[in-house]
Amino acid sequence: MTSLEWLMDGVIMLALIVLAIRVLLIPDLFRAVFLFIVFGLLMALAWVRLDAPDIALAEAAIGAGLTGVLLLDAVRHMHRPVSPTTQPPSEKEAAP
Amino acid sequence: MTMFLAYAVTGMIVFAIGLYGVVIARHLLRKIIALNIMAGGVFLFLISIAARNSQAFPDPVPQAMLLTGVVVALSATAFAIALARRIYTVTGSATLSDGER
Amino acid sequence: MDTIFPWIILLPLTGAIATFLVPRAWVIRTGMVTALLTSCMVFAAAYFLHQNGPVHYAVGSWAAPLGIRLYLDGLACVMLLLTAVSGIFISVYACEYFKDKTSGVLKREGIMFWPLWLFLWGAMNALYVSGDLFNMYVLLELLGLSAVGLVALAGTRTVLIAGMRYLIAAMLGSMSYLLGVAFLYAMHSALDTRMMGALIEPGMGAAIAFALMTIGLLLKTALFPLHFWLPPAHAGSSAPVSAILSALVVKGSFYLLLRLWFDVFHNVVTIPVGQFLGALGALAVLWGSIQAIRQQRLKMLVAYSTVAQLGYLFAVFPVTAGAPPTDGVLGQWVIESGKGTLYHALAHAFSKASIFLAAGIMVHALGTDQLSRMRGMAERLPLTTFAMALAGVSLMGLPPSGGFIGKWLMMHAVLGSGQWWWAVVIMTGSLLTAGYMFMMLRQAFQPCEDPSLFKPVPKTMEWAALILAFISIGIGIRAADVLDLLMIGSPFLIEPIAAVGGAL
Amino acid sequence: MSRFHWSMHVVCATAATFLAAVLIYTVMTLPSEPAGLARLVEDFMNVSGVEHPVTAVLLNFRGYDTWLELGVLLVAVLGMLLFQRQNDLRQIVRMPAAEPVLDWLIRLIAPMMALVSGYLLWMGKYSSGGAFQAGVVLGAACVLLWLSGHPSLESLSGRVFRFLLTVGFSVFMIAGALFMLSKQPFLTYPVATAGHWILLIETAATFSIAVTVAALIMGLQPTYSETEDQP
Repeated sequence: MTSLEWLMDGVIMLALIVLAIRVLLIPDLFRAVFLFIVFGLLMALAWVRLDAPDIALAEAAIGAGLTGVLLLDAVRHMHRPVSPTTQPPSEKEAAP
Repeated sequence: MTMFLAYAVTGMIVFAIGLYGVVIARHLLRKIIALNIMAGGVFLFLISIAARNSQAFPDPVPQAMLLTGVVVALSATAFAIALARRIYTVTGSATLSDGER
Repeated sequence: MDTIFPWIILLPLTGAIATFLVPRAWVIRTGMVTALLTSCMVFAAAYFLHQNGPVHYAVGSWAAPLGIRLYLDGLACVMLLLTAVSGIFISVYACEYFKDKTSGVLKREGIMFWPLWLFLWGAMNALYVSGDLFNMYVLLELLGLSAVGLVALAGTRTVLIAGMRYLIAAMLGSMSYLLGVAFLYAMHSALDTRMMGALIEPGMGAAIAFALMTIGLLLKTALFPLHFWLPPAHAGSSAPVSAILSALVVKGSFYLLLRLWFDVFHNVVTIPVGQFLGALGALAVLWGSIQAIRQQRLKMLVAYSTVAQLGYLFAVFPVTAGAPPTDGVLGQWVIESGKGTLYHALAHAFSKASIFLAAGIMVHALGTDQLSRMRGMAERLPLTTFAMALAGVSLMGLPPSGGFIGKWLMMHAVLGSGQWWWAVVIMTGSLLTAGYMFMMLRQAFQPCEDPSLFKPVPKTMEWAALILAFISIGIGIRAADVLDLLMIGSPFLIEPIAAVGGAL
Repeated sequence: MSRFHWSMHVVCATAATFLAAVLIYTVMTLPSEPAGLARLVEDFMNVSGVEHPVTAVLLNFRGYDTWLELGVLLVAVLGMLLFQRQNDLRQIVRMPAAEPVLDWLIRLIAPMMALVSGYLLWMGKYSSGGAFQAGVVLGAACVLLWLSGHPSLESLSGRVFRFLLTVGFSVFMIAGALFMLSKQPFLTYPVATAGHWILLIETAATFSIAVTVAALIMGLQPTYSETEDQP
């Protein structure tokens, strides 16, 4: 294991842990979902490092992509007041 | 300290963080995100098991388990998000308001 | 036998697809035909099992370490019969329950009920015969999702919140179980239960895997400290769904715990672990019964009664953990307590399903399940009250009911193996069960002031509840041959089981 | 963050770190050079009908798991339809027609994505790829078409939509049950034509995964009868 590889793995691992903590503690929900998508992509990168490319492809597509889209869509809709009038999503701070 | 061990340890830490997140979060979407992080931790551990032995190709059985696990976790998350949105539409609040558990 | 075996799983799942695809008018017919066919298949499997013993079935004809092995023995067969018999009567009940009172047309929930219920039934049947650890994880998830779908069927506020809480608990349980399976695979590179049982040796890894998998399954069985999600989910959902959840779904994860304890972790478990699980069971019995007595609504009372009755099932673990494999005498008590636990599960399933169906009839007739409003039910709804009384007899454990046989075997085993304190718990639990059962029946036998309150109720619903109650009494009378069926393939042996080897 | 008392945070944090420490210690004790099933899979590869080990394990050796997993996906869509009180996607509001540049781009990309999806499906036999990756790419194409105002899943009739949802699960089951007629255990493919059967099952699975993925996203969008939908 060359030191360069160790450096890269170290960065990925550290980023995964820090991102996991940040996602849970960040107050704004939108940013939390974006960070979660980045977390999913980093997870896919880690799997490529552990030589499982096809599973990494599936994880990136399903984990980061699809779950991220569903969460983003849910956050956007959950900001609206219950009766979906046409006014844009109110900027009131989402329940933390 | 082989690569497998490093990633397995990261997986365990991420699992614990996810579990902490599920208990602490009050907003339903945060609980769902925390559940996914927990699942990510378990899957990282599974993948590092597959990469342990250094033959020609990694052990395909944990990878197959993983792909099945990812799709099962996806469908559970999609189900939870649909239910959370239904709760938001019906009750107007995105938390399990009456009594938090 | 090999031709019948997979049809137990294929039929309900085919029926689930069919009820999802057919137009509205055909949903009930397709659902009922599937339910009947599945039950016939299960009875046929039981008959074949009785003829030529337990069956190992390799899916895709791949041997165990690589492929998935299914295994049918007495224990699995009894659970299959439990699901089939209560499933039939719950399905008959559901046909009437979801019909709109005025127009008689199937309500929206009625359409969605059938695919989810048949998926759940197929997942239960597959779970009982599964012999592969990861396969059990996928089936647990399938079971959990369809159960949560059924809970949230009515779409009201309480039901949705209860469903969400149940879903989060189920997902936490599945993740913890999956991590346990991952640890086991990391250590022994096998996923088959029998093979793992032979390979496993006590150590830190095995202990952690055991703890994770047990906590996951306890969360899904809703044992005492982890039962928070059960009462609102079981009480809030519609009557046939509560019957399905209380009688069938919680028993699935308990069955897995039993399988893991006897097949996989038999030489990893220690006496304190058994005592700990027994203590949790005892706390569940006492706390659940006390909570049940304090309830004002019938369905909440019955839901807390489920939490309590589940506690009894855990009496088998302290007896088993105490018995070293080589000791023949103690081994005999283990088999006795295993029989007791299974019989209690069987009797509880039928009587609890019957009471929840009766509670559904009460809500159907009176519009509410407040205990105080139950006045005069005995006069106006004689069949329903009779069903409740019979089911109460079985829950309390009065002879000759199935519940009595279960409690008798458990007491016999517990006293025989020298752990007398569990007997005290079983006795007080029965007393408390009698308490809330008579509390419920006393209300029903009050004189009725205003007969006009009671709306007419379809007869099939009342007969479905009554027949289930008769069955829970009947299995007490026909205990001998049910126990013979249970002991085929000797499921409760505790000496290390030889690796799968020759059977394939 | 959450309105819990700070002591709850501290308690949960210490519990989580203790759990992590225990798990890490256990991971340290795991054997680093285990047997693993890689060699066993290698021995049976020639019989499995595909070259790529993961696809072989997924669809042949442990095909039962993958079949049940398609069932789990189906129950997820069933749940979504139940909560949205719909039977299909016909009620979903179609997006307004996109401006010409996006419209032209989508006309170019959508067939490309279908091509990539077919490629991934075909490559599943030889290298990384397979039903799930192909299905997700095809599903993304459907969502893109819907977003840009083109007719997509919401133009399907209820029956066709529901049939497409269940086609993957049913084809897998029928193919598996077919061989039981010749006294073989469930899901046993004849060795000679195993590859073709797996390809057939994967194609059906790709379609139903694509429709499921698109339905999970589009199903939650506002519908025409949103106002009537209020409880």
